[in-house]
This record gives sequence, structure tokens and C-alpha cells, in this order.
Amino acid sequence: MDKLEQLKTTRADLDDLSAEFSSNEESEEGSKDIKTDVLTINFGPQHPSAHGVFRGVFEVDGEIIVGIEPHIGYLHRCFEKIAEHRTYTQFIPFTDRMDYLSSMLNNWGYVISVEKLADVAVPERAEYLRVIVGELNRIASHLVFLSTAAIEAGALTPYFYYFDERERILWLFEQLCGARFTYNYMRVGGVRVDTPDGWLDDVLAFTERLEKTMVDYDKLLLGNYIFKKRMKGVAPFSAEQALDWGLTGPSLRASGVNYDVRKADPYSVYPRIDFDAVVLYNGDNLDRVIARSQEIIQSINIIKQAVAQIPDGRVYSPGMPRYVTPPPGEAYAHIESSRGDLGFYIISDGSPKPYRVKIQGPSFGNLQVLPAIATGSFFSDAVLIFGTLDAVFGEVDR
Amino acid sequence: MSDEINVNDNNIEDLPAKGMIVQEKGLGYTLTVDRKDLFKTATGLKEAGFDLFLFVSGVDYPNHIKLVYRIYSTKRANRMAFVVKTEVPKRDPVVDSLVPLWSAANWHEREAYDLFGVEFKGHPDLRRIFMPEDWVGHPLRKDYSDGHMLVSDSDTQAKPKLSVVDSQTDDGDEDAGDEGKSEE
Amino acid sequence: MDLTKGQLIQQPASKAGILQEQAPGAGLILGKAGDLLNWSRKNSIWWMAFGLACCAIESLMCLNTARYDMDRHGGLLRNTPRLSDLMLVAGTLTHKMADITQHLYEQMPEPRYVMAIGGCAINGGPFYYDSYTVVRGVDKIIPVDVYVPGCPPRPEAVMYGIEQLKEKIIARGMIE
Amino acid sequence: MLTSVELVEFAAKNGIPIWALDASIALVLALAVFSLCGLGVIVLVYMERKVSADIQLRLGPTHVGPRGSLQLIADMIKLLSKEDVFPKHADRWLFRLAPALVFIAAFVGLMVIPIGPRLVVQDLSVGLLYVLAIPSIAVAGLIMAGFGSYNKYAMMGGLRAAAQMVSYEVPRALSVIGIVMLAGSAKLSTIVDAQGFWYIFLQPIGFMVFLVSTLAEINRVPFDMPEAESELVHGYSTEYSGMRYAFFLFGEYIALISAAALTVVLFLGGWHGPGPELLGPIWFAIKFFGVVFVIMWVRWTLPRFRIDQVMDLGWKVLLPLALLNILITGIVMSI
Repeated sequence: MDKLEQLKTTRADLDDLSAEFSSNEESEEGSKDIKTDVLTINFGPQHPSAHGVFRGVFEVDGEIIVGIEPHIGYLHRCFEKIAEHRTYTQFIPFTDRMDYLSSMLNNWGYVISVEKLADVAVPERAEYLRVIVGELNRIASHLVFLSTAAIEAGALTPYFYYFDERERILWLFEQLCGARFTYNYMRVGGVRVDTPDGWLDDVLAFTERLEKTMVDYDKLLLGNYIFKKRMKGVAPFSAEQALDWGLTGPSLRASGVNYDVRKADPYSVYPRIDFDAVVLYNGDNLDRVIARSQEIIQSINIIKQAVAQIPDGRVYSPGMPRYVTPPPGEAYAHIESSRGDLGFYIISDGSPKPYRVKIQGPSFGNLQVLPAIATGSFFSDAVLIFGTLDAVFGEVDR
Repeated sequence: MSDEINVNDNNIEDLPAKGMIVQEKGLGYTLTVDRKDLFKTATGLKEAGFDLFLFVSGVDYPNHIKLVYRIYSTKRANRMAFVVKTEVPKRDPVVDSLVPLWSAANWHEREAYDLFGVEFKGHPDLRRIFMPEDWVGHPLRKDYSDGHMLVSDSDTQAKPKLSVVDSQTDDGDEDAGDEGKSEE
Repeated sequence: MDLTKGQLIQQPASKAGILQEQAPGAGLILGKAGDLLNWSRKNSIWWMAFGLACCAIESLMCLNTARYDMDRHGGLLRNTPRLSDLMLVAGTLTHKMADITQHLYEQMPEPRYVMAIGGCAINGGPFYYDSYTVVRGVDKIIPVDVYVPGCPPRPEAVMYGIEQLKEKIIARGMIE
Repeated sequence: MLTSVELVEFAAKNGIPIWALDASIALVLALAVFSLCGLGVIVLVYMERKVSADIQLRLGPTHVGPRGSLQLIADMIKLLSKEDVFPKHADRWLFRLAPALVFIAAFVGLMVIPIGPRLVVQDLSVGLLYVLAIPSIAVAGLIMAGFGSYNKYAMMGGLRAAAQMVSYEVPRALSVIGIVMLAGSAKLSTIVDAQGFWYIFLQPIGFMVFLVSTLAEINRVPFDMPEAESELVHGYSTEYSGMRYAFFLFGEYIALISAAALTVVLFLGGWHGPGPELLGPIWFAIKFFGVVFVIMWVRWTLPRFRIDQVMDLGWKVLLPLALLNILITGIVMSI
């Protein structure tokens, strides 16, 4: 029985094959074009430049991409469901692990939403500390972006330089809150601890150093002829296209849309700080890289001003209960994360646990543009485009 | 520069259904519409300059799922954000897709479909996005549970139950592929 | 270091040791060859970049960088499982990813080692005990040689884990 | 060319035919070059790791042996003792033959390179032609590896290798024609002897074209298309493990040795240097390591080109430059 089946299928295969051959012959007679076949390449989920666990099914015709089908969800850890089973404070460490390259900013986005929900005031010193650590973390995240962009373009050396600078930031964080990477530093109503002695001077010294070294690194990477040739004019998208696809953050600003939450919907003490939102106009790969590099400079500016303005005082608002219990209601607050508009939409039913937490991760919105802009480009460039969209899979999959 | 723009919060005159717009605490301008009118309202908002679709999310209530859309305008002078809410009954969770208006809605609607089971009419490619295709159930609904989930709680204890922590440590050599695919 | 070495060597006799009892000369040669092999294996651990989540940045990428530099000990980051001796599973393993992890493990040539880095890879993590997607530890699907706890562990901890793996490699017989 | 009169007389006395003498001497020399090569590869890989470490603010291997010098020995023993994975659907013969072919093609190119006065295995009168032609067989090995692995990354790597190496053969061969014109011979020892004044100064355009196309020939950054790690996981050698990969590694570094040695011979005056003729090999070694260092320096500094840019550079820039170089050389020589 089985054999019969087998025979039948092989027979059918043969028929198909012969039909294919005959059709090929016919078409070759008709047209002189070289017939090429589309090759399906599986990119990921484990690939040196997949930035985690992304799977893209790339269809390539020679070196040109004719179709991309992204698959995500390989790191789906159901944070939103977990949040419903934790108290408001207990959920803070989860935000660390969401966009793990900018944990401080995630902390911040979450606590600012809970504060809005529970109407908690934050002491001024805590606000300034939040700005300082947030911007330091933005720098750290952008340094990782630049180093991976360099690796994907084939230059291995800048990675070591950028990571060296990042280590210095991690060292500062370690002094501040004891962790290198997942900080759990912010609290509803302030920050966990005050700075150790001399920490702010260390921060200033670091920014002075970075200001100088960034010039060199920019020369090394962004000034490189090959790097520019690889990046310039690749996968540009216009402002309309970027908005239509819901991009936010530096990727959107590289297309000429001035949408920076720090400016558009100011929070914390940003109104008192003088800085520019980096807006570039080509929207190609090179601009997306330059935008990050420029943002590092802006962040240095912000940190310097914040350190100069920071007052003395408490870092945690007095009388905060151990378990925050906001009144029933809904709140949405968002901040400018290093990848874009990071928002938390929280619904409280009056219990110590949230009824629903919706996390609006910028990487999720940014990544979905990939099939639209990478189709038609080179396979090598698709990897770069994917890199410049700067998706962190903890945040995409949540 | 955005900080030079004169923020005029009352400029909602040209919006559709302006009579129903309320300012909710914690959310800002909010408009609750019937699900039949959602697409029409969204079209009006798009024409009024709301060009950035930020997210759509579901909230599971006992009898219905509330969908919350957040959209933003970079063109309008006051750069306002806007929340649109609509409700779909659990028995028939169908609503119009907004992908024709904003391409960005694509993955967000797939996410809502995956996690809440809301079907979006007119979506070009409505598949599960996070969970595997053969997953049973929609995890973010309140009644979803499997072996590992905490029991959906009426108690408001801060600590997770210890028994659950124990049970997950000795769940043995279960085949990983099958683990967690238990029924709703 | 020497203390641990002494402890570990007193493990059950390896096949080479048994051979030495039966045919002394051959055993000696085999033993010496085994020593050489183990020496080379321990000093040239190439690991596969298998980053799943947060731990990947902290322990995989930082391990290469100037401050930690596993290249000093002969460790190299390789992209393909075919060239790797060690699989550093760094991060949360979900059910969707489990098959692929197993597949990659099978693609690695023997002798192969697995190191579970961080709480998630060890037992599902300190936080995801009630998650519906997370596999409770990578040892549910592939054998693990060394566990490095932390959330995420510091790069130094991973380096210490690799040192422990070296001890384990020495303690193994040549014919495994 | 080392067959001295005494040896021939000795052979004639003992009734050994001349061809057997030639063959045995060639075999001995080949073995000598082979072992030298093995040593050279170990030194170069160690050097590469140290140079890259220095560029990247690191230390490189330090723990295995004194200053990490035994690192490569450990790597090699480990690679040779690894399990030999043979992919299920791979083509038996292509998969097995490919590493050997790459290795041999790189190795035989060294046979005609003189490292000192009369220190050469076989000083062919068409040595230059030979040394440009034979290593190109390696591309067949790369295609075989890519095609035989039954892996799409490997296949794309192999195809890229084919496109790239075939394209860069042309400017590379044309760039040395100026030297043949100046030296009046394609014999490598004659070319070295003709360099009272190094050809790098007489043929600057030729040198640039030669160096760039050499980088492309041996698949080094910025032309490492066939094994571009960020796109094609490990290129043509994605499916190779253990010993077979070691062959690829050896082949790659022997190609580097061959390319650097050829650069020294053609443009940097070979073994010529101040001091007695006996110091020739030392001068050669110094220049050789200089060239190798430059190649490594380039590798660890620059990003990678895209495949179409590689093709553009080869056909639209290097080829016209090489032709221009021939033209200029011809005009200058005829004046």
C-alpha cells in the first residue's frame, strides 16, 4: 500500500518535472532572457546580525531581495500578562528586561505612567537624576547601535572602541545602583538611592572624555569612504512613508519629521534644558546612523546642564506607601526612549495590581517597515537596513 | 522647533464627532465610538491631520473587549495626541481594520488578534504574530490560563503564591515543544 | 585552582586509564595523547554567538570587548555552530525558540559543551515563573555542562564559568 | 635550480637517472616549503590575532604558552580532533575535494617565488604567469565548497567568490605587465635582479592596482564578500567543521603568504638590501612581514564593500587604471 502511494507520488513528481522542462523550453524559445530562480533564504532566528531572535524569510533573486516575510515572537515573554499578576512596584524590574539596552529609560517610562495614574509628585532632585541616568543610558544604547552598525558593514574595530566607552557608563551605573545592566533604579515617586559622593563629578568627567573621543570615532566610522558608500542613499524613506509606517525615534527624525517626545510633549525637567532634537532629511541608512551619533552629542549637552542645575534634597517623595495603590482610572504617559516613543498605558481597578498594562514599544512599530523598504535592495544592504532600524527584541516581542 | 509652537489645546473644532470628545484624566482627548463608526471616524481623523498611528490595544472586560487606539498628529499646530476607544462584544469580536488608513496598524492589529482574539475586517494578513500558529487560546484574555499561569486572582496579595513557585520547579522532563500548549 | 584540579582528577578512571592497566605502553601513549588533546581543547574554546535576550549583550558581546577579552584565553566568537565547541545559551528560551535551539545544538560537532548563562537559561528565570511561553531552563532540551547564575551575570562570572568548563574538560577522558 | 654540478656527477657515477634526481630534489624542497608554510601560517595567524588585538585596544592571546604563542597549536590540534560533520545532503566528492583544492592551489603558487639569491624551488622562465594563474584554481575550490555543502549561504558565498575572483584576475594580471616590460622577463629572479630601483617607485599605479586586486583575490576585507559574516553566516565554509575547515584556514593564510611574497618580489626589490648577499632572506622576511602587516591593518580598519561596488571597482576603476599604467610605461620606455 505504502509502496503504491510512493510510486504514485514519484510518478506525479516526474510528470511535474517533465511539464516544467517542456515549459522551460518553450519559454526559452520565446524570450532570450536568462531565466533565474528565486532563492529563499532563512535569516535567523539565530544569525550573527539578527540582533537577537528575528527570523526573516528573504527571497533573493541573485543578490537582490524580492520579498521579505518577517517572523517575530521568539522572545515573547508575555510581560503584559505578567504585569497583571504583580504589584506596581514589582513590575519595575520587568521593564529593565524589555528594551534591555536602555533599561533606565524603560523604568522611567513605566514609573512616569504610574505616577500619572496615582498622582504622585516627584522631588526635583529625583527628576534631575532621572534625566542624567536616562541620557547616559541613551548614550550607552546608541553606542551599541553604532558598534553593531559597524559590524554589519564589516568593520570590526569600532565595536571595541564603542563598547569601551559603554563600559565606562556601566561603571557609573554600577556605582549608582549596583547593577551593570538591569538597574531597577527608578521608583514610583522618585529614584531608589541618592548618588554616591563624587558621582556627579565622575559623570562630568566622562562626558568631557566622550566629547573628545566621539570626534575620533566619528572620523573612524562615519568618515570612512567605504562606510559612507555602503550607507548613503540606501533605503531612503520620505517623511510621509515614515509616518505612515508609524516609525518613531531617531529613525523617524532622520526622515525629516521633528517628533521628539522630549520636545513635543515635555516631561520631567526637559523644558528647563536647552537642547535640539536631531532632525535630518535624507532618511537613508547613513542619516539614521548620523542621527544616533548626533544624539549622543545632544545627550552630553543635556547631562552637563542637568548636572549644573541639580538641586539638593530628597530623591524619593515622602510618605509613599510600600505598595502603590492608584485609584481606579486610566493613564497613558510616554517618554522618548533611545528607540522612539515608549508609552505605557495602564488601567487600574483600585487594587494593588494593575488591571491592564499596555506597553507601546517603539521597536515593534519601527521594525514592521522592514519588508516595505528592504524589498528591492541588495541582500547585504537588507542586513544594514535591519540594523539601522535598531530593533531590540525584548521590546519587539515583549 | 516644537517648543516655539503655540500650544492651543482647544483647537478641536475641525474634528469629526467633536461633540463626543471628552478630556479624560490621564489620557487626554478621548473619543468613544461605536465599532460601526470606527472606520468613518478614523478616516475623519486622518484627514484632519492625524498621521502617526502609535498603537492599538485591547482591554479584556467580562463581557466585551475594549479597543484603545492612540494616534498623533505631527502636522497640526498643537501637535495633539488622541485616544479613540471602541468596544467589541466577546461573542463577536470583529471590527474594521485601520490598515488602509495607516500601514502602521498592520502589526499592532495582528498583535491584538493574537493576544485578544479580536478580528479585524479588511486586514491584509491577519495571522498570529507572537505565538506559534497552532497555539490555542488568546493569552491576554483574563480567563486564559495554563499549567504555569498564576490563577487569575480575586485575592490581592502582593506576593506570588509559593505553591506555584514550587510547582514550576519540578515540572519534570516535559517535552519543551508541547509544554504550555495545553488547552484554555 | 590547583585544589579544584586535584579534586576533579579523582573521578572514576577514564577509558585511557583502563587501557593503561591492560596494556601499559599503549595506555601511556594514549594517556599522553589524551592529555595533549585535552590541553588543546581546553585552551581553544570557540563559542557560538547564541544570544537570546538581555544576557547576550552583557555576557556574549562584552566578553569579546577590550575590557574582558576572552581572546587572551583562546576563546573566540564564531558565527556558525559547525566551528563552535561551546554554546553559550544566554537569555530567555521560549517554546517557539526551543526547536531551533535543539537544532543548533545538533549541528555542533563533538566534543561540544553547553553553558547556560543567566537565570532564564538555568531554570526559566527569576521573573517568568508564571509565563506561558518560557521554557523552564535550557537543560530541558539540551544537556548543560556549566551553569552561570545571574540576571544577567557579569562578564567576569562568565569567564569564571569558562574556567570551570576547562577543569571539566581536563577531567574528562580522551575517548568520550 | 639548485642542482649543482657535483650532484649531477654523483648521480652519473651511481647510475641514478637525472629525472629521478630532479624529482627527489623537488620533493625534498617541496616538503621544506610545506613545513615552512605550516610554520608561516601559525606565525601569521598569531600575528593577525596580536595585530588585531593591538588595533582594538586588547591584548590578544596571552595565556597559552609564553605570550600566547602556543595558541595556534592548541587551535590546530583541537580542530583536527573535532568530529567531522558531513551534512546529510552534501555532495560527497565536491564537499571533500574542495578544501584540498583550495589548499593545494594556494600552496603550489609558492613554488616559484625566490626568497633569496637562488633560493627557489623551481625558477620558471614564465614564473610570473604561473604564479598569477595557478592560485586562481582556488576559486573552483570555493565554488565546489559552496555548491557541495547543500547550504544556501555557502552557495551564495561560492557564487560571490566566483564573480569576484574572476573579475579581479584581469586587473591583477594587467597591473604587472608594466613590470614585465621594464624587466624584460617574466622570470621572477630576473625581475628581482632588475630592481636596482624598486618598482614600487617606477610603477606606483601598477602597485596600487596590484595591491587592491590582491586583497580581492585572497578575500580579505574590504573584499571578503565570499565569507561576509554579517550576511552569509560563514560564506562558502559555513558547513565545514574540524579538519576540513582547518584546510580552508591554511589555504587562506597560504594565499596571504603567497600574495605578500609576490608583492615583495615584484615591487619591493625582493631580497635586495644593504649588506652581504647572505642577508637576502632576512631582508626578504622583513619586507614580507611589512606587507603582511599592511594587509592586516587594512583588514581590521575598513568596512566591507557591497558586491556591486566590488564589481564596479574592479571593472570601472582598476581595469582602466591598469591599462593606463601599461600605456604610460610604454610611452616612457619608448622615449
